[in-house]
Amino acid sequence: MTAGLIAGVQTAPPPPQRRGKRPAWLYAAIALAALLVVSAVRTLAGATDLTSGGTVQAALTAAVPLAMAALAGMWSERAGVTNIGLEGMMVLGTFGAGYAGYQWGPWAGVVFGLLLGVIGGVLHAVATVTFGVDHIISGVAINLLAPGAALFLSKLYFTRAPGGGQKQSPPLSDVTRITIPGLSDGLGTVEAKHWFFVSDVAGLLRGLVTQVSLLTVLAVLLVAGSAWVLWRTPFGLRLRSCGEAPIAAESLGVNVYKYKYLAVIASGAFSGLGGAFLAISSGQFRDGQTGGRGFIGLAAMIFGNWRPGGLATGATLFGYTDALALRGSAAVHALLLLLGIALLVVAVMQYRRGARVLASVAAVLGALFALWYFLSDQVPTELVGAAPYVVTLLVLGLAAQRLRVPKAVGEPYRRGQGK
Amino acid sequence: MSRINPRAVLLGLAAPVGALLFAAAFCAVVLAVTGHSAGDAVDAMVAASQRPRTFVNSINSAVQYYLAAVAVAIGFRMKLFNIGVDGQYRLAAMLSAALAGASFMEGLPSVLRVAMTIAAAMLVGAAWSGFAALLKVTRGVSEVISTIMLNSIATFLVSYLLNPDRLALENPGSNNVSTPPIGVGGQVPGIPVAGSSSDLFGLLFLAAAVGVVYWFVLSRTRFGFELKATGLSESAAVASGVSVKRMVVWSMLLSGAVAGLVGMPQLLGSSYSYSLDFPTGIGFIGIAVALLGRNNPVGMALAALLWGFLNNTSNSLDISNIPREIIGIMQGIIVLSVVIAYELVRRYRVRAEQRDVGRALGRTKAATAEEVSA
Amino acid sequence: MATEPAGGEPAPAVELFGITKRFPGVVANSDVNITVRAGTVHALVGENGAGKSTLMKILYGMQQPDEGHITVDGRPTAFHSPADAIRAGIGMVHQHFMLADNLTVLENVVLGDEPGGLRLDARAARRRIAEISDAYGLGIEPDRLVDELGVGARQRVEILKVLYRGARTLILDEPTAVLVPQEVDELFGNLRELKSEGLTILFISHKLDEVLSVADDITVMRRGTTVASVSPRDVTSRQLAELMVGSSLPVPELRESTVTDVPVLTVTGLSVDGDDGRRVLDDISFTIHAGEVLGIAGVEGNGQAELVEALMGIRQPSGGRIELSGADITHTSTRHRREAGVGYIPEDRHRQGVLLDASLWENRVLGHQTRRPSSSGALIDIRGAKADTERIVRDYDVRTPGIGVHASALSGGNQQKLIVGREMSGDPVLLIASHPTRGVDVGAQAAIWEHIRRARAEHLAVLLISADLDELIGMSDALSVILRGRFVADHDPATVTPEQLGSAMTGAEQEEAR
Amino acid sequence: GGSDSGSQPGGASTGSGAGSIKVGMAYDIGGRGDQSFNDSAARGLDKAKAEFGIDVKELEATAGETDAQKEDRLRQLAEGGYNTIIAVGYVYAQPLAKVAPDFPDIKFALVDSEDAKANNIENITFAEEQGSFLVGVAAALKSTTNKVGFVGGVNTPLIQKFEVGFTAGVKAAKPDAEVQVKYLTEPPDFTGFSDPAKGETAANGMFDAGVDIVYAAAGGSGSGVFKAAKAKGKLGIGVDSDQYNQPALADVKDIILTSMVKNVDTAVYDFTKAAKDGKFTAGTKLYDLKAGGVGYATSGGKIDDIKAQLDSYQQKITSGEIKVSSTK
Ligand SMILES: Nc1ncnc2c1ncn2[C@@H]1O[C@H](COP(=O)(O)OP(=O)(O)OP(=O)(O)O)[C@@H](O)[C@H]1O
Ligand SMILES: Nc1ncnc2c1ncn2[C@@H]1O[C@H](COP(=O)(O)OP(=O)(O)OP(=O)(O)O)[C@@H](O)[C@H]1O
Ligand SMILES: [Mg+2]
Ligand SMILES: [Mg+2]
Repeated sequence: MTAGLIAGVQTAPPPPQRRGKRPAWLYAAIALAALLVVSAVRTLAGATDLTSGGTVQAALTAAVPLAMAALAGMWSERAGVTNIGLEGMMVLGTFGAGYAGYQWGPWAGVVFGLLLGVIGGVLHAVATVTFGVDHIISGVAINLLAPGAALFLSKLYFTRAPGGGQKQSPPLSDVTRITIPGLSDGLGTVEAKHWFFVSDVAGLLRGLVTQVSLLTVLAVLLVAGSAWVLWRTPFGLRLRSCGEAPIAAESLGVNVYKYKYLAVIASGAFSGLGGAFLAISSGQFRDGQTGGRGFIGLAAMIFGNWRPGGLATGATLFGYTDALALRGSAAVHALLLLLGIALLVVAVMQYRRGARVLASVAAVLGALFALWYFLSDQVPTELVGAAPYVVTLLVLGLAAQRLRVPKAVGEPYRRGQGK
Repeated sequence: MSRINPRAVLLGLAAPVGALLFAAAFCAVVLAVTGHSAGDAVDAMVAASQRPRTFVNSINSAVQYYLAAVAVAIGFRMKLFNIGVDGQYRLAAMLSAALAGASFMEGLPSVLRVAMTIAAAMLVGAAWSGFAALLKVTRGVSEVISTIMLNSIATFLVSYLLNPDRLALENPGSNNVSTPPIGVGGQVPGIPVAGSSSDLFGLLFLAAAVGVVYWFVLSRTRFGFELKATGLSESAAVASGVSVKRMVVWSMLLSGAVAGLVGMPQLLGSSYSYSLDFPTGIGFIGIAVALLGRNNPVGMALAALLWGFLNNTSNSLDISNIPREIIGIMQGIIVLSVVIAYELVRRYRVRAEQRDVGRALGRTKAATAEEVSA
Repeated sequence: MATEPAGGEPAPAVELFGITKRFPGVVANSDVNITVRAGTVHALVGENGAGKSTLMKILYGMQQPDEGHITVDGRPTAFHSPADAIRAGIGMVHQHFMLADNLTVLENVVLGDEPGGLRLDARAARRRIAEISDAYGLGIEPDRLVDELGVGARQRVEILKVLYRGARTLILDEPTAVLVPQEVDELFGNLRELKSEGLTILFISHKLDEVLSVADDITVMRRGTTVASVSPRDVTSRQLAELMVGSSLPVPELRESTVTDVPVLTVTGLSVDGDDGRRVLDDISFTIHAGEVLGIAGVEGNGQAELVEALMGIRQPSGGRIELSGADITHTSTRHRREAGVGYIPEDRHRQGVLLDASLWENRVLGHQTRRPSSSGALIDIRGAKADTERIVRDYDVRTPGIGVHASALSGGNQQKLIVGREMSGDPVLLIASHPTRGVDVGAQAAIWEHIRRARAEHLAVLLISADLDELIGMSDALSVILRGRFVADHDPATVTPEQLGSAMTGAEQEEAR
Repeated sequence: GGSDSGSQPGGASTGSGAGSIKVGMAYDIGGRGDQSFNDSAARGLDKAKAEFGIDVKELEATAGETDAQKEDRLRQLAEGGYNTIIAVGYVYAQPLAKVAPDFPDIKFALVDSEDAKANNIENITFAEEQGSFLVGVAAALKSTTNKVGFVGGVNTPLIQKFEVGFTAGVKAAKPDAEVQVKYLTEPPDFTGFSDPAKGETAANGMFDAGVDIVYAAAGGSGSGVFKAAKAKGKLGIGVDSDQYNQPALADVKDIILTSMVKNVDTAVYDFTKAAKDGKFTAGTKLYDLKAGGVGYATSGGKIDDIKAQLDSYQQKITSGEIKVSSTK
C-alpha cells in the first residue's frame, strides 16, 4: 500500500488503451487554446497582470525551486524510493548556499547547496535502501532533522558574520541575469498596447527574455537533461527499471542498490539545488525560507505524472498562481473566472468520458467560481494566498486521470529475496 | 499472547533506548566539536528536570503532543498518513474558541459549555480531514498531498476568520487579534502543582481517556482489527470483507476528530481564546511522537513526555549558553535512528522466529553457525 | 561455443560441487552435486521447497552458496551477481516473470546489456531483437508495452532476454506452469531448436510427463540434496514421483457422488466488465448444488479471477444475477456473503489469504471478524479465536511451534493449510477454492483434498478452479471450460482426458467443430 | 548585529560593579541579528552594556511555542538574578502579566504592548503610525507616478498600524495619490517577515503597475523589496532602523529613500538607564514623534530637498494639529 501512498491516484482504474505517445502538436494546440482563454479573460476583466511580462518573470522565478524539488522527487521515485524528505533536503540546500555564497560568491553557494542536499540524500538512501526503513517515515525524520541542523549551524556560523544573524546568512550576491535588450523592449511596447492575444503573447515572451537568471537557465537545462538521461541512456533505463521491477532488474545483473543510491543522492542534489536557488535568488539564507516548497514540488511531480515535461508544467502552474497572488489581488480576482472556465472545460471533458458525477461536481464548482467572480470586486486578501493550494486540490481531484505511478515505488527491496 | 516472552520485551526496549543513547552521543559530539560543553548541557537538562515548572510545562506539552500522536497513529495503523493534523487542530481550535467565547454560551451550565466546545472541535477536525478522505476514496488523491494542501488552506481560512469583521474581537490598542475570551464557566480548571506557577491541564484526563479508548478500540474491537488488517495487507482485507473505502473514511474522520482535540487543553486550560500566537506545529510533532512510540498507546505517551521535556529545556540550555537548536538536531536523530533501530530489531526478530519454526520442525541442522545473511 | 578441452569428451557445461546454502531456520541446499553435459536438456525435479530454485539462483549468481563451488565449461568460477553469470554465458528464466510491465519489450530485453555507449542505441537493439526473434521463431514486437502482452508472449520475451545476452546455458525454472498444452509444445519445439544449436538447458518442472518427454538427463532433489540422477529412458513418471517424495503418490479422486438436488449457488447471465471497460465475463450461467464440486478449467486470464471476484463481491457485475441458497446476493458486500456462509480460498495466498505480519490467531480472525468464535458483537473474542486456531492447527496439521508466531514464519504449504482450515470453519455452505493446492507439496495436497471431500459429503457446495488438470478432473462432479469470459463446453469428469480439456481450453475444439 | 560592537550574544559580561542591575532580555522570534525589530532592541542593550558595564543575558522565543514557555523564560531570568528584564514583543504580554506580580522587586519592560499592566511593568509603545505618516509624506512628494506601495510582512494589527499611518501621510501630501497594499503572509504563517523572495515578487508587481516607491514594513523580507526596486530603478523605504546604514543592505542602499525608524534601542537604553539610576516608572511610555521614539532617517540625502515639508508635518503632528489614527 505504501506504493500507492504518494501516488496521486490510487484507486482510479489504470489508464485505458491509448498509451501511445501523444503528438507534440496536440500539446501545442492545448497550450494555444489555454492562452486564448487566458487572454480573453484578461481582456474581459482588464487584469493586465494575468499575462504581463512581470508575472511571467515572477512565475518563472517562483517555479524554479519547485521544479527542482519536483525533479528531485522524480529521480528518487523513478528508482522506487518515495521521498517526502525533499523539504528537509531543500532546507539543507538553502543553508549551504548561504554559508558558501556569502563567502565565495553565488556559484560556490550553488555547489555547496547541492552538496548539502546530497548529504540529506545519502541519509535517506542509507535509511531506505540499506536499512529498508519505510520511505515516508524516513522522509519525515529528515524533515525534522534538517531544519534543526540548519538552524544550529546558522546560529554557529552567521551570528557574528557581518549582516548575518542567528537565523539568516549575510546577504548573497545574485548570479548574472540576462536580458535580450532590443527584444525585451520591443515586446514591452507591444505588451503595453493591450491588444487581444498579441499583447499576451508579447508579455509571455518578454517574461522569458527579461532578467532571466542563469540559475533559471540552468534549471531548464537540468529538466531537459534529466529527460534525456532517464529516457535515452542505459543508465536511465536501469534506474527506471529499479522503480518498476527491481527484482527483474536484479536478475539481469543490475545493481539495484547502486541505482537506488544514485537516484536518491541525485534527488538530494536536486533538492539542494532547489534550496540554493531559493536562497540565492532571494539574496539570503533564512530560517524557514523553504516554506513547504518541497511538498509543493512533490505535488508538482505527481501533477506531472512523474515526467519532466509534466512536472515542469506543474511547477510553472504553481509558480504562476503564487506570483499572481503575491503581485496583486486584481489578477487573482480574474483568476476566479479563469478557474471557473477551466472547471467547466473539465466538466465537459469528464462528461464526454462518461464520468457524470465528476462532471457535475466540476460544473457546479465552476459555476460557483464564476458566480463569485461576477458578484465580487476582489478576493479577500487573507484568502488570496490560498490560490495555489486550492488549484492543486482541484486539479488532483477533478482532472487528474492517467497518472501512472512507478510500480515498485515505496516498496522495500532486498537483494536476493525475490520470489 | 499468553506468555510474556523476555526476548520480545528486551527487543522492544532495545530499539528506542539504543536510538536515544546514539542520539545523545551524537549531540555530545556535535556540541564538543562546536566548542560547547556537553557536560553543561547535561547539567542544564538535569537542573531543568528538577524544576517543578518545567515538569508541569513538559507534561502540558506532552498532553497536546500525545493527542496529536494518537490522531496520527489512527491513520498510521492502516498506513494512512494524515499529515494534516496540524491544519485540523488549528482550524478546530479557532472555530471552537469562537463558539466557546460567544455570548449565548454564557448562560449555559459549565459542563455543557465545555462539552459543546470539545464536540465542536472534534467535528471541525473531522470535517477538515473528511475532505482528504473524500478525495481519496472518490478520486484516489493521495492523502499525503491533500492533507498538506489542506494545512495551508486552513492557515488562510483561519486568518480570514480571525478578523474583527468576522469571528475575532475588536480590540483596539492591542497588537494581538483573538476570539472573544472564554468566560470562567467555559474553562477547564487546572491542577495546581506545588512550586509551579502554572497548573497541569485539567484536560490531561481527556488525553489519558483518549489513550485508553485508542488502545481498546484498536486491540479489542472489530474496527481495530480491520484497521490493522487493512494496514498489513489491503488486498487480504478486501478479500476478507473489509470495505477499504469505509475504513479510509472512518479512520480519517476519527483521526481528524482526535486532531480536533489537540488544541483543547491549551485553549480551555490556559489561553482561553484563539489568538495570533496560538501554538502551531503540534501536528508535525505528533508525527514524530507516533513514530517514536510505534503507534502504541503507552509508547506514544512516553515519547510525548520525552518530546515535551526536550522542548521545555530550551530556556535552560539558553541560560547555560548551550545553543538550544541542539534539541532540534537531537530530535531528528532520535527519530531517524529509532526507525532504523526498529527495522533492525524487526529483521532480527523475524529471523529468530523463523529459526524457532525451523527448530520446532526439526529442519535445522543441529550446529549450523549463526549465519546472518542480510 | 562451448570450449573443448584438449582431446576427448567436451567439458560439462556446468558442474556443481558440494553446494550448501542455509537460510535462517532452513537448509535449502546441502552438499548438492550435479553435472550438466553440454548440449543437453537437463531436468531438475523435486517437491516444493526441495531447493531447486535456490540451487539455480546460486548458479545464476543471485545467491551465494555457503559452501561448494561451480565450474562452467570446466573452469572454476565464482559468481557474485547475475552479471557474473551472464558474462559466463548463463541465463535464467525465473519461476515468476521478471518483467517490468511499464517498460517496452525492447527495454526489458536490453536492460543491463544495452547497446550503444552513453546513449542507448535503440535502433541497434531493435535489429538484434528482430534477428533473434526470427531465428527462433519467437515472434516478438520490440515496441509493445509488456503490460499488453499475454503469458505466452511474456514467456517468449523472457527467453529472448536470455538469448539476447548470448547465453550458452539456459536455466528455465518451471516455464510451463502457466502455459496450456499447446503452448508447452511450442516451447519444447523452441527448446529442441536451441539444443540443436549447441545450447545447454537446465529445466525445472513439476509436470513429470513433460520432463520425460524433453529431458536427456534428470536429477531428483529432496530436502535440499540430490537423491538420484536418472535417464528418462529408465524411469516412469510414477517411479520419478516416488523418488521425489520418498513414498507413493496420492491421487485426487472423489469416491461416491454426494450431489443433492438442493441448489446452493445459482448464477444467471453474469457479466463483468474489466478495469478498462472491456467485457471479461459474458453471460455466465451455472448452478452448484449442495454436495457438488463444480470444476472450472481454463487458461489463466480467461475470466476466472473476475468470476471469483464477482462471486465474492469484490468486483461489481455489470449484469446478471447471483443467488445463494435462493437469496439474491448480486449486489451485497463481501462481508455479507461471508456471513452467509461463503468460504474463500484465494489464488494468491500472500496477497489475499493471510496477513504475513500478524500472528496465526489473528489470521484466524481474518474474514471471520464478524462471526463467532472470533468475535462477539463489535468486539474481538481473543480467547475464542485462539482456541479455534489451536483446533485448526491440530485438525489440519499446520506445522508451527505455536499460534503466536507470525504467518510469515510458516512455509507456504502450512500457510495454505491454515487458510483451508479457516475457510472450512463456521460451516460454510459454499466454498470458492481457487488453486487450493498451488505451490503445496504432495503430502499437504492429499490432506487438502481429503478435507474438501469430507465437507462435500456434508453438503458443502464447491467451486473449484485449478490449473492442475488432474486435480480438476479428479475432484469435480461437473466440469465447465471457460474461454475468453464464456463457458464454452461442459465435460463429464468421469470420461474426459486432460488432452481433451486442454484443447477445449485453448479453443482448438471449437474450431474443429466448426 | 547592527552595531558590530563585538559583543558576545548570549554571553554575560563580567559586571564592572556599576550599579547592581543585571539585565535579562527576552526577544521575540528572530532574536538578535534579525536586521530588524529585535536587532534594534539589541542595539539599545549593547549601548547600555558598553556604557554601564552591566551583566546581561539574552534569550529568545521559538516558533510555535506556548505562553507557558514564554512565561518560563521570564521566570528563569527572574530566578537567575536578573532584576531588570525586558520582554521584546507583544507576545510576552500574557506571560508577563502572570510573572510580574510574583517578582515585585524586579523591573520589567514590555515592548509594543499595553496588555499587561502592573506597578513593576513599563509598557513601551511606539507611535508607528506617526513615523509611517512622515515617510508616507516623503513617498507622496517623491513619487512621479502618483502611485506608491506598501508591503507588509504579516497581516497583523501591529503592521496594520504602519499601513494606516503611511496611507494617511500619502493622502495628506497628495490626496489624489494611490496606495497599493500587499501583505506577504497571513498569521499564523509568520514567514512573511523572512521571505525576501516574496517581498521581491510583491514589489515587482507594484512597480509593474506603475508604483515607483514602496514602503517595506516586512522585516527581513524588505531586502527583497529593495532588490526589486534596485533592478527596476525605483525606490524603497526602510523600516524600524535606518536601513540605509545596514551592512546587510549595502548593495541596495542607494535606492533607499528613507526609513521609518522605530527607536526600540533608545527605549531599551532609556529603560535600562532608568532602572540603574533607580528612576523606574511603571505604566505606558509612549515613544512617539514628540518623544523621539519614531521618526525618519535622512541618510543618503535623498530627501534633503523636502526636509522642510517633512519638518512642518512633524511639527503639526507633535503639536497635535494633525492626529494620525492607528487603526483603519
Ligand atoms: N531467501 C530465502 N530466505 C529464506 N529461506 C528461503 C529463501 N529462499 C528459499 N528459501 C527456502 O529454501 C527452501 C528451498 O526453496 P526453493 O525455492 O529452492 O524450493 P524449490 O525446490 O524451488 O520449490 P518450488 O518447487 O516450490 O519452487 C525452502 O524451504 C524455501 O522456503
Ligand atoms: N524469501 C524468503 N525470505 C525469508 N524467508 C523465507 C523466504 N521464503 C521462504 N522463507 C522461509 O523458508 C521457510 C520455508 O518456506 P517455503 O514456503 O519455501 O517452504 P516449503 O519447503 O516450500 O514448504 P511447503 O512445501 O509447505 O510450501 C519458511 O520458514 C519461510 O518463512
Ligand atoms: Mg514452497
Ligand atoms: Mg522453485
